[in-house]
Parts: sequence; C-alpha cells; structure tokens
Amino acid sequence: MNYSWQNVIDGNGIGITLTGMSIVFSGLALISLFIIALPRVLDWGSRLAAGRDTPSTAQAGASVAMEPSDEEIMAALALVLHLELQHSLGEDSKITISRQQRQGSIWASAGKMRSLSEGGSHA
Amino acid sequence: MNYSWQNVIDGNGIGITLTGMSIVFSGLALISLFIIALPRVLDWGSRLAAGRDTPSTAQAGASVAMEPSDEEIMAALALVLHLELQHSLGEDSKITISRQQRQGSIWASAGKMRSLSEGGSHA
Amino acid sequence: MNYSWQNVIDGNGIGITLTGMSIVFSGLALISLFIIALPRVLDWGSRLAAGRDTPSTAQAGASVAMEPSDEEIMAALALVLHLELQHSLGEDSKITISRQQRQGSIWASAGKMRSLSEGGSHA
Amino acid sequence: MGMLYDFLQNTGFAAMTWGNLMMIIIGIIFITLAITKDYEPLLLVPIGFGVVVGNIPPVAGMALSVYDDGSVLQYIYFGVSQGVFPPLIFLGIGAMTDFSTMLSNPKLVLLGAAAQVGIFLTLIGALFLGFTPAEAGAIGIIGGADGPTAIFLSSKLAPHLLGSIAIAAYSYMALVPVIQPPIMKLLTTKEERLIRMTTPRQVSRKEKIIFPIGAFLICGLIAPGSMVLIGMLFFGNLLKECLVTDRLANTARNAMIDIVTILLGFSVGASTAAKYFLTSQSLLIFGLGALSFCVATAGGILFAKFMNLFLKDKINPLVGAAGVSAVPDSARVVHTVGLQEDPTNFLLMHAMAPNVAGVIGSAIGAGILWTVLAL
Amino acid sequence: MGMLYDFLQNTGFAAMTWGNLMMIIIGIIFITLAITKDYEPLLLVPIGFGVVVGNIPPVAGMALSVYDDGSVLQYIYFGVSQGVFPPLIFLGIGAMTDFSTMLSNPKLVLLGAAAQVGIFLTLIGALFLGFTPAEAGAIGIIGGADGPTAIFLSSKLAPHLLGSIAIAAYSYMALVPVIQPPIMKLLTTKEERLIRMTTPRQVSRKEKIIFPIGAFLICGLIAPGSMVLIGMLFFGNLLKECLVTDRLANTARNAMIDIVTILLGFSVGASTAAKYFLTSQSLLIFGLGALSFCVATAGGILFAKFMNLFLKDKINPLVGAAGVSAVPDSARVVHTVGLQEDPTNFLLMHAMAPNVAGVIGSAIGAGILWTVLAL
Amino acid sequence: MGMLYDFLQNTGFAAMTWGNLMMIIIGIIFITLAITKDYEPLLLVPIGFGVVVGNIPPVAGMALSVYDDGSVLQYIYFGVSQGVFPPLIFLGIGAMTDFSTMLSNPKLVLLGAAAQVGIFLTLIGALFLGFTPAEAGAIGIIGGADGPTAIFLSSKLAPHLLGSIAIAAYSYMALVPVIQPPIMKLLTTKEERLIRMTTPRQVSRKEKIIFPIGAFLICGLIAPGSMVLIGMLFFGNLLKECLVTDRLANTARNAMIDIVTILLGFSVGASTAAKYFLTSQSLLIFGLGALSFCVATAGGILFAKFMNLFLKDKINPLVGAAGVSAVPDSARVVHTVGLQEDPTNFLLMHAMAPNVAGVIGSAIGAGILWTVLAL
Ligand code: NA
Ligand code: NA
Ligand code: NA
Repeated sequence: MNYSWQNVIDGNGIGITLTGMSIVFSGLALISLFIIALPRVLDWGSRLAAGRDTPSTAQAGASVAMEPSDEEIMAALALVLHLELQHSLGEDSKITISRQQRQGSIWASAGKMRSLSEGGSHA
Repeated sequence: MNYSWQNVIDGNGIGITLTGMSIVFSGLALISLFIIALPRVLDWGSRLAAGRDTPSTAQAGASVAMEPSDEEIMAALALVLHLELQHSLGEDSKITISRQQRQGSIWASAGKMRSLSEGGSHA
Repeated sequence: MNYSWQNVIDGNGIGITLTGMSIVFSGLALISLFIIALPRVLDWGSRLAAGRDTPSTAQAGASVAMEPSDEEIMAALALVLHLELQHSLGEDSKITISRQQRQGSIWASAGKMRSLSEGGSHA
Repeated sequence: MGMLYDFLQNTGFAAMTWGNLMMIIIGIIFITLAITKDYEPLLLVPIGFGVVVGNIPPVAGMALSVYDDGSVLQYIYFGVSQGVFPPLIFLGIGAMTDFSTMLSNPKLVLLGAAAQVGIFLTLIGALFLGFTPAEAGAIGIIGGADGPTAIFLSSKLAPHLLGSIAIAAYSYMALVPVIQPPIMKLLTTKEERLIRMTTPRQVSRKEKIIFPIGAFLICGLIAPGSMVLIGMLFFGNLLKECLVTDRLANTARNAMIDIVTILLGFSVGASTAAKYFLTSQSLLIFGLGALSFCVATAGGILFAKFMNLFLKDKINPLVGAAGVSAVPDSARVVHTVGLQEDPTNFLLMHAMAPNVAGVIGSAIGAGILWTVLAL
Repeated sequence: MGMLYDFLQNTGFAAMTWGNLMMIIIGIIFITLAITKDYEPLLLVPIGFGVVVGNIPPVAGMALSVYDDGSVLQYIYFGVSQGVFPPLIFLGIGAMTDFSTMLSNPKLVLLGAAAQVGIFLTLIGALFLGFTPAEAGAIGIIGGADGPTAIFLSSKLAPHLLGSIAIAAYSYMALVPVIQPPIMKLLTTKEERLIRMTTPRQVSRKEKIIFPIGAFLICGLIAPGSMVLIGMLFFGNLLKECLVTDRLANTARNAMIDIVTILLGFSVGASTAAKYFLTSQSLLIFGLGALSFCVATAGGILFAKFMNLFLKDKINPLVGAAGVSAVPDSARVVHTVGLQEDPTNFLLMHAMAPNVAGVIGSAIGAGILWTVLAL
Repeated sequence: MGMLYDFLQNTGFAAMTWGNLMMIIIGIIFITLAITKDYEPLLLVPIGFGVVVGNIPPVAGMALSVYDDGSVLQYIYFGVSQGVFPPLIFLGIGAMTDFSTMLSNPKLVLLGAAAQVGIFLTLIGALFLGFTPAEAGAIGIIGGADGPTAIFLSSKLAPHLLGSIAIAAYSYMALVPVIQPPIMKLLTTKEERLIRMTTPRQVSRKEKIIFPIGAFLICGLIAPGSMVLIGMLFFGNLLKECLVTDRLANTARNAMIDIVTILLGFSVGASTAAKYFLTSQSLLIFGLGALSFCVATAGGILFAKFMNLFLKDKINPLVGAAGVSAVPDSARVVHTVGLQEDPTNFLLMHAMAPNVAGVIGSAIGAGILWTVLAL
C-alpha cells in the first residue's frame, strides 16, 4: 500500500465527506424539527377537536407537564443511586426486568378458553 | 380481462366447487363422527379394563359429567364479565398469561443439579 | 449383504477402534488431568497474589471446603426426596425453573430508562 | 457538489410516486386502526409498518426490497414466499387452542364446513372475472378467513398475488365485527336469535390427547395437501394437551409464534410496493374478498337453519356465522349479537366450536385447491 | 364427478400402504410411551407425531414430504440434513449443564471414555454385517447414546440412514431404564453395589468458568472434527457459568433449545416414510443399536472394576454404567439400582460425573469417526 | 498404528500456528475482560469464545470453519455475511429503547449528527492509507460506534474485512470508558463541565407512537440505504410504544435478540482465523478505529460548544461526547465525568438524547456510504 493524498482525491474522499455530513445533518435536523413540531400539531389538533373552548386549560396542562412530578424525581434519584451502587456491588446487582406476557387479538380468546376449561375440575 | 361464464366453465369452477365442498364436508363429518365415537370407545375400553363389574357407576359418572360444576359455572360467569369489562376498559385490561417453564426429560436432571449446586454456599 | 470378517479387515475396523479408543481416552485423560491441576494452579496463583504470607489459612480453607455444609446436605436430601416423590406423583410434580431475565451491557441502560419513564405518571 | 446532487437524485423524495404515497398512507391507516380500534393489532401493526417500509422508493442497483435478490428483506420474505411461516404459526395456534368446545359439540363441527362455501363461490366469481384457475383458487381462500392458510395457498398457487390476497384476508378479518352483524340479523328471525343451547358435556383429558392424532389422520388422509398446515396445528395441540411437553408448547405459543408473526407481518407488508400492488387485479381481489366473507357468513347461518329442520335440540343459527373462522373475532361477534337480544344468553362457548372447526375446514379446502389446481 | 373421482384417487386412503400403516402405529406407540411412561417426552412426542405425518401417503407431483424439493418440511429438515440443529441443541444443553460433579471427581471422567467402546465395537459389528465404513461409523455412534451427536455424524457420513439411526438412538435412550439394570446386576457383586463413595470436594466459581475454555481447547485440538459440537456445548456452559451473560444462557436453554427441539424431532420423525425406513438395513441398525447400548454399559462397569484394582478409594462400579451418557437417565438408573441395595447410598451426584463425561467422550468419538471416514 | 499416526497428523496440535495461538490468547483476553471488567459481556463473551473456536486449526478436506462451504459455522455465519442479523438486532434494540429523552430535547439531536464526523474523517484516513473506496467506507463506519451498523455495512462493501471491522468496533465500544474521558477533559473547561441543563419536558404517549413512523419516513426518504436498519429500529420501537403489541415487543427484546446476539457474536468471532485476520490491514484498521472514536468524541463535544454560541440555555458540552452512540456506555461516561465535577449534576438523561440520535445518525451514514460506494 502506498500512503498518499492522491488516494484521497482519487477516491473522492472530500466529496463523500461533505455529502455525507450534509445528509446526516439534514436528516437529524429534519427529525429535530419534526419533534419540535409534533406536540404543537397534536395540541392544535386536540384543541380543534375540543371545539376551541378550552385553550387555557390545555396550555396550563402543557406548562404543568414541563415540571417533573415528585414521583419522577424520586425515580430519577433511585436510578442514579442504582447506577452508583452497581459500581460497588458489581455483577450480582444487575437489574432484572421481569417478562410480561400479553395475549392479544387472534389468540387472546383461545387463551381465555384454555384457562377457563383447564381451571375446571375434570380430567 | 373479459368477464364471462365461459371462464367459469373452462376453469371447471362448478366441478371444483362440488368436489371441494364434498371433501370439506366429508372431512369435518368424519371428525364429527370420530368425536362422537371417542368417549364411547374410551368408556367401553375402561369398562372392559374394570372387568365389567361396575357399569352402573361408570354411566352415573358420565351423566354427572354432563352437568357443569359450580366451579365451572363461576368460571364461565367470570369469563363473560371479563369480556364485558374489556369493552369498557379498553386495551389495558388485556389478560396476561404468565409463562410457566417446565424442564423435562433429558435436561431435567441437569436443571436439578444446577439448582442444587448453585444453592450452595461456595463461590 | 454378505456377513464376513473380511469386511471388518477391509474397512480397517480394528485400526479405527484402536485409534478411536486411544484418542477418546487421551482426550478425557487430559481433561481429567486439567481438572486435577486447575484448583492447584488457581490456589498457587492466589497465594502468589497474597504475597505468600498466609499459606496456612488458604490450606485450611481448602480442607474446610472438602466437607459439605449443612445447607448442602439439606439440599442433597431434598433432591433425593424430590426424585423419589416424582416416581409416585407422576408428571404433575415436575420441577419448574422460573425464568430470570437479566438485561446487560448495551441494552441495560435502555431498559432502565424505559422502566424509569414508564413508571412516571404521564400518558 | 456533483456527488451531493447525484445522491439527492437517489433519495426517496426524488423517486416518490403517488402510488407510494397512497400506500404509505394506507400503512399508517392500518397502524392507526390497530391502535385505536384494537383491530388485530398483532398483525396490522407489523403489516402496516411493513407497508410503509416497502413503499420507500428503492434505489436502482441496490438490493433493498423484498423483490431484490440477496436483500435482507428478501431473506426474511423467504419464509412467506416458500410457505414456511404459515405452518409455524399454525403450530403456535395449535399450542394455544382448546378444542374441548368442539369435542363437546360434535354436530356444530358441520357449521365450520358449511362456511367454506365462501371459498368456492369466490373461486367461481374470480374465474368469471377472468382470473386463471390457480389465481382464482388463491383468491377464493380469502373466504377461509384465515391469514396463514391464505398466505400458504397463495405462495403455492399465485405468488404474484400473495401481497394483495394476504392484505385482503387480514383486512377483512379485522373488519369481521363490522361485516358480520348486518348479515346475521338479515338472515335470522328474532326467535331464532333467542334460542338457548344446552350446556355442553365435559371432555376428558384422554379425549383431548387422542383427538389431535385422530383428527390429523382423517384430514391428512382425505386431503393430503392440507397435511403440513393441519399437521402443525394438531402437533401444537398435542404438545399442549399431553401435559408432558409443556415447555415445548409454551415456547411454541410464545417466543416462536411471536418471532414468526413479526417477520411474516412485516415482510408481507413490505411486499406491497405500489408498483406491484396498485393494480386493477388488487381492486378486484378486494371486491371478491368482501364478497367471500359475506357468502361464508351466510353459508354458516343458513346451514344452521337447515340443520334445525332435523334436530330436536335447536342450534341458535347465529352460531353458524362463527364457522368462517377468523378466530376468535367471529365467535365474539356471535356472542355480542346474541347478548343484544337476550343479555343472559351466552353463546361464546358454543360459537367456539364452529370457529375452530372453520380453521380445519379452510385448511382442508386449501389442501384440495392446491391438489386440484397445482397438478 | 370425474374430478371428485380423480381427487379421491389422490387421497391418502387410496395410496396407503401396509408400511405406512405400520409406521403410523409405531408413531402412535412412541407418543403413547412418552405420555404414559414419561420416556423422553420432549423428544418422543415430536418424533412420534412426525412419524405419523411423514407416513401420510404423498400425492405425486406435490412438494409435501421432507424428500420433495421446495417443500416446507424439507426446509425444516434442512437443519437436520446439514447438521445445524445438533450443535444448537448442544448450546442449550451446555447452558443447562453443571459440570461441577465432574470437576470434583476427575478420576470418574475416565469411565465416560470407557463406555465409548460401545461405539467402536458396534462399528466392527456393522462392518461385519456388510455396511460400508462410513455407514458403519454412523451406526456405531448410536452407542454414544447421545441423540444430537448421532444425528450430526449421520448427516455427515450416511445421510440415507439418518432416520433409522436417529430413531434407534432416541428409542434406546428412552429405554435405558429397561436395558441397563440387568447388565449392571450381572456384572457386579452385591458387595460392589454397596460401595459408598467419598463426598466430592466443592468447586469454585473460577474453576467453573475456566473449565469450559480449557476443556474445549483439549477436545478441539485433539479431535478437530468434534469442534462444532463440543464448541457449542462449552460455549453454552461458559454463558451459564460466567454469570455476566445470564440472559443469553437463559434464552439458549429455553426458547432456543425448545424451538430447535420441536423442529428437529418433528422433521426427523417425518423423514421415516415407510418407503425409505422399512428396510432390512433399518432392522440391522436397530439390532446393532441394542448391542451398542449393552456393550457401552458393560464397558463402563468393567472399567470401573479395573480402576478399583489400583485405587484406595474404591469406585462403586454401578457408576460406570452412567458413562454411556443418555443424560440424565443413565445416572438416574445408577441411583435407583444403588438404592435397591442400600436405601441410604445416594449415587446420583457421583453418577453425573461419568454421565456428562460420556457426552464429551462420544462427541470426541464422533469427531474422530468423521475425520477418519470422511477423508 | 499407521492410522493413529495419520490421525495425529490431523490433530490441531500438529497444525497449530503461532498466529492461531495468538488469536486464542486474544479470545481468552476478551472473555476475561468481559467477565472481570464487565466490558460489554453480552458481545465479548460470544465473540471471545468464537475467536477461540475459529482458531482451532482446521483439517484439510473437512467442512468446519465459517469459510468452508456447507459447514455448520458457515450456515450460522450466513446471517452475518448477508447482513441479516444486524437488522434483527436493531429490531430488538428498538423494542427496548425509550426515545422520550430525545423527544424532549430536540436540539440535542444535532450532537448525534456532529459525532458522525468520525465516520467520514476515518474514511479519508483509510483512503490515504491506500484502502479502496469501498473498504475505506466500511472502515470509516467503525467511527459510528455501533456494532450492528458496522457489520451490516461491511457485509455489503467489504466482506473480506468484516471480521477485523467488527472486532475493532466492539473492542473500542467496550473501551469507551477508557477512551473518552481524557478527550472530554481536554476539550472542555471546568466551567463548561459544571453547566446544569434544564429539566426536559414530559412526552405524551401519542408523540411516542407517532415519532417512530415520522422519523422512519424522514430517514428512509433522505437515505434509502438506511431503510432496513432504521426501519427495523423504528418498527421495534413502534411495537413497544403502541402498547397493543406488547407480546411481540417482549419477544423481540428478549428471545429474538438473544438468539441473534449469540449466533452473531459467536460466528463473527469464529471468522477471525489467524490466516485471514492477522494481516497488516487488520493492524491499520485497529489504528484507524481508535482514531475514529477519538474524532467522533471530539466532534460531538466541539459542536456542543459551537451550539452554545447561539443558545441561551447552554448545553453542557460533555453531553456532546454521547453523540458517538455506543449506547449506553458513552452516556454513562458523560454522567460519570459530570459527577466528578459536581456530584449533584445528573447528566445521564440529557446524554441519552444524543446517544440514541447517534445510532440514527450512524445508520444514516451507513446508508449514504452504501449508496455512494456500492453503485
Ligand atoms: Na375458515
Ligand atoms: Na456417550
Ligand atoms: Na453513531
């Protein structure tokens, strides 16, 4: 292999970099704008649906939502505490997320049927 | 595409329909007969095994089995109640069937060994 | 098919058997030696790490470890009892090993984030 | 900057067609209906998102879509195009289905046969409209109201229509609570809807264990083409009922069916690129699909009324509507319509019998069509 | 009505052979034994149902059986025919096996080597009966008493005998509680059966973690042909023992092994269509298989007696019978036979050491046979 | 005894090279670091054991390694070599990721874009060193700090470098807690590291549900090459957030991702046979990889400082370092470094926003490179 800037020019490295970074920034900037617009559009939609008679409470609700509840502050503190403890206690203190099953749609009723009949006293 | 009954005749649509419905009905009728015969054959088999000395109790048992137990009536009512509530409460009231694991055969003992040795006090 | 010892000679049956049994024995003998050596090497390594000043306690610990704790004797008895009961009680007494989930590494924090934010009071 | 310009020529914005846009909106509607109306969310959410993904315009020369050789989506779609996923889903369904309602109501099994008339009349309709016999068979199976069966048969008889047929089948299955009630009310009198049925007998464990083996032999021998679907259904059921293989049954009805459902739904959705999907054929297929669900519902109800001519213990003809399968939605619809007439008449357990029989019936129908039309 | 007649010609009833009927009955017997006697239900139920499905007579021209290109069953059987499923099962077994009994009883490991004599003497027997060397090697591995190993080696050396060898291996593994006790009693005296063994030492976590890596290197280097099987076994064990990858170990020993077990058992069963299975070769294979289990059992017991000539702490020679693998049934048999002589002599923990060593031994044996016979 | 001699010639001991030995030691070091230091154990344990297995010397003529046609390891490696496993892992990651930190911090999303400069500067470096454009693109993606993305792009652009690139990517991801802090301290002042950020607003369920669909459309349309990775990521996230498909989301983030992780890690490791891996190219790739992580970290931090020139609510520039992805380790590193300056300044939630944005950013980057370099 020969090291040379000519390779970079031949491979159009600068063009790829400029194109690439432009597109990456455009993509994430669009997502950013989408995220900024989303609650406003939803808010506008729900106010439209509510007949425009309660805009003040909707806004009040929005501003209330800006401050975290006590519950969430507690949760955040608990998380931080947890992360700290993890360092000192090591592997055995890893969290365990319990598996929750949810039977939906097509199979839900079959599941119910089953639990019903198996709960019976026969056989 | 041209719409015409000639297509149906050319495609033998009537023949397929008659053949198909005959076979479907035959299949499910045979299953139906099989289901009807099954408890009688089993009953006859178990009476044969019991030496034919207790036919009356076997029949009594069968007739008793025709009526649902209180337990099952309760279960049925609970099911109906549950299904009704589901409509009003929406998605969050879906049932959750808990996952039960069963270690069998080949691996069962390995599992036991494991739980035994891991339950010990060493490392 | 013709039955004959010539087939065995042609197929080099004796050679394969001798080779095979030699290698199988060598492999498991090496594993056996490895297992025998392993605790000694580990012990020697940890004594080296501890600065060779506490060899007596290390050996004492090793000899203590040779005898099972009460806890483990109980566990062994429970296992035997369990295995015996299994014969008499049949299929329904099979053990159930509960499924434990552990979220690690890459995804661990994502999991924590999730449980944190879903635990909150909002939507 | 020439490269940037070239790249922008290759973005989806540049290549977007009205068809793609329309399909993306359809995909979003599927997701919305699934979430807000709870219509079959386990299928409509994956399919809907797949439709959105499949309608991002492709870049010429890159292997992206299910139709490009060597693309990731094609590998996933392989399970659909070769018919491997549907039997695996049937395995899981078998492991979660309780056939005891059917075992205690053997005569109701015939209602599950009657509703399959929807399959065959739709086939005649499709032939009339100019589809080839193989295509007509694949379209007819929409009337079976059973997604995996429809995908399986389409993959064998008319792979080019698979997307339309699968989407039509799942759409109408989701719409069962909308489609069936008017037909049920039209074809029954108030007296009929008030009929109370006798409490079914209980079923022993032995019957439940022997049933899947015996029923499989009957179906497999009478219609070998249904062997794989029916075999997996009853294999899953045996794993469940025999009690000694609980861990296998649990995995079959949880991790396994979930994985297959995700991959099947997503890749079926992704196969609906506007270019292949938005054709006049798809429109005809959707029309025939609606017809097939109506015919199947009517078939079940009318056959129940016909059976009542000979029976002492009358059948509530509403129960016939559950013969279309669409498990368990059509049984729930029967239950709900029954409750509207008499709030103490619980038809759900009775409706489950033709409901699961309808699954078997349409799988047999698919086996027959495959045998007759593929040879 | 010509079509109906044609169709009926294609039903299974018309094409049924006596062989198919016999195989279906065998399949039902497998299921019955699994359910009523609890003989290896996780394997015999899927295999048994697979045998029933595989013996529904096929329809000429339709891709249904594992032998028809492009059929669903063939795609599933692919994992068997290419030897992919057995290593995945070993991964799960590794993730559920505790090697600490072996780590604390290193001398008992040799019993797991001695029992492999069953493999090689059976190979000689098979050669004598006229099988080719590759076939003889695949048949010999039945003596390893390990299903996945037998399937893996057969898929490499003698794919046409895979069905017979797999069924023989699993049948005799299920029958271990019947086969082994008479041999054990014949070859040991009452005094020997009463020997109490010393309590094994405890094993540290570090040893458990280092063991799978070291043992894999020994096996992989001495018999590279065993690399995949042994590699997966010890990989699974490392996932279990290292404690930082619990979630992977859990999935490997639950969802993953269950899915593979279902697909492997069912498709192995489905490969036993009478036409391919009911041959005089299958009969000879079953005979040789029975022989191999007996020889392996005797090998383990006699080698234990031989070792006792040199040992101060005597080995209870019953424990040698556990060297055949068939985990954990043969260890349980040892335990039970031991209890018959002395109800307070618990041999289970001691028997687990040669039992798991036997798994390693037969995988090494398979690797050797593959190397010697495939080149 | 000739056969024994021949066999011994084929053992690994005989064919062992210094390269193999070195790789085996590297594999054991990976496992040791994963267990003792808890560095990405879910990936380093499988990869490490795979490295050990892949460096057992092969036997000429036997299909054992990932490079031998028809071997079991090759079938498993197929999911890597065809790029199928990475999107499935993204599906699971989507089903366990909460994007609400990002939804409540939209401006921080740009930091996830800035850090991708590591990808493109590394590409320039690789071109300079003489790699072909396609190879350079695959090497550059190491700077994305995202294992599945790196494997996906390498499989498309430079399959022969896949092993080195994957190992480099995962190694440096594991070393993030070592690599990033010095750079973070070098490029920020104490005052900057003490900046407290405002509490983010809460996010509604509706936003969480609409976000994955909208964000997918943006990414898919602007960079269609990222369609599969990003599509699966947001598909998984929709399954999680829509609440009606919980069972699918649970399986995607448990059984499914575990199975794929085991197979991916093990087979990537097994592809590093010394013969293919120990090349001067690999050495250069490791050098460029280290560079790319440093550049990416610096890019994120410096862009945060640049944004602060215009913002009233200042960003703590440490948070920029989380833009490299390496979820969630780099966010944890930010949190830890922040706590060192002020034990009451919790940056974790803020750092998660650029962290997940970085995943999206590098997937877009991969899509662009694939489009530009593969056509
Ligand atoms: Na149906
Ligand atoms: Na063995
Ligand atoms: Na990134």
